[in-house]
Amino acid sequence: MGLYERNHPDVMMFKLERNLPDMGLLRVADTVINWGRSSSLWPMTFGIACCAIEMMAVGASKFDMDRFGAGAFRATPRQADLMIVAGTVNAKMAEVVKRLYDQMPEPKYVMAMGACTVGGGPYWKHGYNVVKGIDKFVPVDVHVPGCPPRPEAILEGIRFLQRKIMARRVLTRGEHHTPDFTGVSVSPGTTGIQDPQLNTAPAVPTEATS
Amino acid sequence: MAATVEARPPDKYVDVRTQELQINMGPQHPATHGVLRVAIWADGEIVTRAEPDIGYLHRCAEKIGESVTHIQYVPYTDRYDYLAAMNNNLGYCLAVEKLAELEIPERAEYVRVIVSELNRIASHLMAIGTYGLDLGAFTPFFYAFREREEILRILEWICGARLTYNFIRIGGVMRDCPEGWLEDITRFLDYFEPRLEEMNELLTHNHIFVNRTANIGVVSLEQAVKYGLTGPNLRGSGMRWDLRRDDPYSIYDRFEFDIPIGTGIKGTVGDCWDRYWVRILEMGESVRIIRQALDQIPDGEIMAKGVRHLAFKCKAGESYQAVENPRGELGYYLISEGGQISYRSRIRAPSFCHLSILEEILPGSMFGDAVAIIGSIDIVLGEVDR
Amino acid sequence: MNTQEILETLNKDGVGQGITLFEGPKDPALVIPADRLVGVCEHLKSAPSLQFDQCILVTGTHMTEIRDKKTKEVTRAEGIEVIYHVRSLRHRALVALKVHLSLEDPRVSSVASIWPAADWHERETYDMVGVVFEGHPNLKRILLPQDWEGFPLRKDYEFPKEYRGISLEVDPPWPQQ
Amino acid sequence: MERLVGALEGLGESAFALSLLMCAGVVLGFVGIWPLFAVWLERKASADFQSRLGPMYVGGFHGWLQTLADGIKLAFKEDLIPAQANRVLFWIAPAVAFCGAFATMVVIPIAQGVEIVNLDIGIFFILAISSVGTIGVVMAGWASNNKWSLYGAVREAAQLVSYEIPIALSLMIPIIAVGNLRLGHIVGFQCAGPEDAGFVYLSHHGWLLFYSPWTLAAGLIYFVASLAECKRAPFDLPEAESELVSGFHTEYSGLRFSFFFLEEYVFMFVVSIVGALVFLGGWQPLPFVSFQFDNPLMKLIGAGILLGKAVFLVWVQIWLRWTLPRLRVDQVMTMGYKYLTPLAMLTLMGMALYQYWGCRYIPGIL
Repeated sequence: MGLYERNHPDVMMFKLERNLPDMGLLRVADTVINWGRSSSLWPMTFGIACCAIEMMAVGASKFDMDRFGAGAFRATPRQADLMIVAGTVNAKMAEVVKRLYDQMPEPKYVMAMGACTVGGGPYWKHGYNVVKGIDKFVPVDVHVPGCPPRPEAILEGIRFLQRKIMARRVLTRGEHHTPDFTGVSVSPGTTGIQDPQLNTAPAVPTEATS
Repeated sequence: MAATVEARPPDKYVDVRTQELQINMGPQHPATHGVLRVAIWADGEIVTRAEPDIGYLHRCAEKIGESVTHIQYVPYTDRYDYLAAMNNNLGYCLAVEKLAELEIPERAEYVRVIVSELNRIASHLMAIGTYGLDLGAFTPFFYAFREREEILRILEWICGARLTYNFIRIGGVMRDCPEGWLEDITRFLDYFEPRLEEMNELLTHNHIFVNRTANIGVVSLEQAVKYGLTGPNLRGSGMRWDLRRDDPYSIYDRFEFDIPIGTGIKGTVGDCWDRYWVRILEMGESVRIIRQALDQIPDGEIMAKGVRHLAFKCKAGESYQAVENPRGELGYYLISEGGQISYRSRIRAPSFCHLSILEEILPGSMFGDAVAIIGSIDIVLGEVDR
Repeated sequence: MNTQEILETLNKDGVGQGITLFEGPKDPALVIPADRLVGVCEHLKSAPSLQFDQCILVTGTHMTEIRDKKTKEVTRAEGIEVIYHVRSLRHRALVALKVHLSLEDPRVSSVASIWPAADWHERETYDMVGVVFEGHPNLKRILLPQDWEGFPLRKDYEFPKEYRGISLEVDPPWPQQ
Repeated sequence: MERLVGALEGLGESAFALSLLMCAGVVLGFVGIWPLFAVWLERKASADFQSRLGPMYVGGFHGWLQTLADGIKLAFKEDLIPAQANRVLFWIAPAVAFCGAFATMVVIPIAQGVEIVNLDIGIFFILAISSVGTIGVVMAGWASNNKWSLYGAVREAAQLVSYEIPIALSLMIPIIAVGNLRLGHIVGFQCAGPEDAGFVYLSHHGWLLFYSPWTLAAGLIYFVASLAECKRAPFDLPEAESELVSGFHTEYSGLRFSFFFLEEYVFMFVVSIVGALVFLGGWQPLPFVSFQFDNPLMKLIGAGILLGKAVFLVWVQIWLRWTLPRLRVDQVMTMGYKYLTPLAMLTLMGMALYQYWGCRYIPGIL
């Protein structure tokens, strides 16, 4: 995107990451970090379609995602760890989803919730506008099928993601198969309102008063 | 207000030009109820201009409508207004049945009314719950969801799905009521009515809530009619118009119920509070309708005779059928040339029309009010974009 | 008040020239010449005996050519039909107005100034079928992105393969040979 | 701290520095541990109001380690700085905000005679330093180069400026009665008794909340204004989630965001403990009956009582947050300028006259 710098040099953490030898103490540190990450998956308040209602139901009284520490919905991508893509992503929305994904800080996880995000769902054939599966432009950690998935399925998806995080290596060297989607570009463009200021970089607030 | 001062030599004067702030609200924003995008031009906290931008959930509904058979299309209707899937099923099935000239058995009609009204309650609960959330009251949302889960349990019992039911089929309903289902609804209604009071105590008459909603986002009756508002939004502006009474479909003419309208109890007629209040009252009316339907429901078949689901064919013709969705007038305009597939299937989505009024009523309100107004017209983006 | 009576009222008021009654198997409609649409709509809205004050729906339909199977005669010419559903809340009446346009140059005057509700419906009709509404305040695509090509609800529409670098095709879940 | 310096006198010149470090360590340690509890409390309390369970699994018993997990996660999260942000301001804003909240802790007596600095301008110090946090918030909003953040920052500045007045005025009212700005003296006033008092005795004045109608009003004004000072609902406009995404910290991630998070909870604690000290009798458990808190064991118990009161007030704040809708920005201003400030002035005047016309000479009266 060019708007947001990745891996800024003063983030020493990411220099260290995955470069240290496989030592016992560091493995313990890995476990602690992974425990923290998996126990505190803050999802982003980001619903698209029908699945968003079930996502809200998971956060609500009966199912209560907060039990697993994943209930603190954050409105801004900067503070979220988990993007639950809940609903059909179409050509106009794909750009936004990709952008939101780029705005999230590492480590970030994506849950493709519902048949539409997994592979187009009911719109796979006649949906001229629907992106058939969000894994075409963002890496997906967990696919939760269903139309929409039951809340239990989402909870299972969260548990699955937690197990997946626990198996990762943070500091020590290990095998990683993270798909690289940095090359996939969704060119940002005007989708509705032809206003350059609204669609590209946010204006510098000081320019008016300087 | 973008008061531009003529350019002067910068060394002599301080440049005090002000500029409108352009804010892009959405598609990912907690208060847009989905993927609505509203471009807002604001002068400080005052909105001077707003332009809704939709289409982030466009899912080719009408193209699919003319590509798949009538029977296959019923599940798609669930997904347009996913908060009131039963009502959408009903609308589409009525439209097809009107073309196919089917006679629906009595029992099926009653089951249809019961499930649609239950779904209407669920939808209104969602509307008021998320409205509370928009205004910063978190807990009413959870209470609304708790009640809603009970309805979902009842609906799940009869059709197996929580959200997208595909229960009302062309020619009747999917299956007969399970044993104990009707009694359970009565139990739920007994449980639900006091809960409505609780909601009123917690949110409706809350002083802060009233201050945030009364006299805000006033839609005059003239504006409401001009912009094609229907449903609770039109009734909130003081028009006693309900398709269930004014253009009765199914068997709604057999029930006795009131049509609540906004009367400006807390402020002006047609403000956010009125629209909210109409929804609260409508839930009570739905409870009344369900109780009557439960009393009157006869035994009998649940599917019309002669409907061959694998090869269901419509007669040629075109028809417009509207039903009263929780959000307003949901219409299906079908053109059939005979055969299994519609030639054209057009959906009249209430939220689509409701959204267009934002451009008219948002300017002049404060930023917090803009959120309150968007919440009060209760849109579902699946239906707006189709 | 049914469609027949509305036509009679229009004739009585002297605006009924050229308007015919379409009587299909189900809902009837009034077929209005494209150039007279705005005048008729204004009358429908303002005349006290009519008062059609709410525009419910604007539909654009691509009508393909139909030939009689035996005689090979064209029974329905190819074109675009725009249907307006208008409601009178006072008289509890709903009427459908039809306008036939050519496929090559589908142009009709906008009724958004009469019924603001028609504004977005017309934009959608333009977006989906490609009907140009003359005099519309803000005629641009509403659901699809501004740079989308083609009008999806035309019967000859071909689905795009990709949009701005994102493939819109289906990946088959099975390994390809 | 003076006593600590005295105790460490053997170390010579480094005693002062060492005791400084130790005090800083105590404060920092508390500031680090308190939010762990407060956030957990908030999540569990909100879950309880909403008929949910809240965190249940992390750490076993009722998710008691939940906040620690959050902290670890935030610490090991990527630290994003938007490319067009003002890097320096963006970097120091959380620290400034955080300092404002936790520097106030130094003057707070936790038990009789146990405080880091017994400052003679105790309350003024708290009022002055706690406003520093606002600067951090405004800096954050400005530096983020995000319109939502800017909105949040401007709202925060407006709100804090307007609520500083009622909060300061409402704290002046008990001071009129006490005649001293030291927090320890204010508590001492509330448990002042006869010279020859035993372990339990009837205090002359009782809790300041019940000292006079004016102080009761002042207590309520203080509580409402302190809600606004901590950006808690119904005054949570600077970070109003449904309006401004996340307000001033929209662009903050990871550890920097957690500083704002800590600041909020520490500040909640500070206003609550100040409220408890000034209006609720500090470590005295009962309104009119006082105990001698002079030996170490009693001091420990007293500290527990004081903390209990503070936690209770924090809980009330949480309770209000999850019950009430949010005010609109102009209503917040109206509330501050049209109601709370005049009310606080009126109360101040009433208290002054009340003191002047003799009530202070009749000890033990309400």
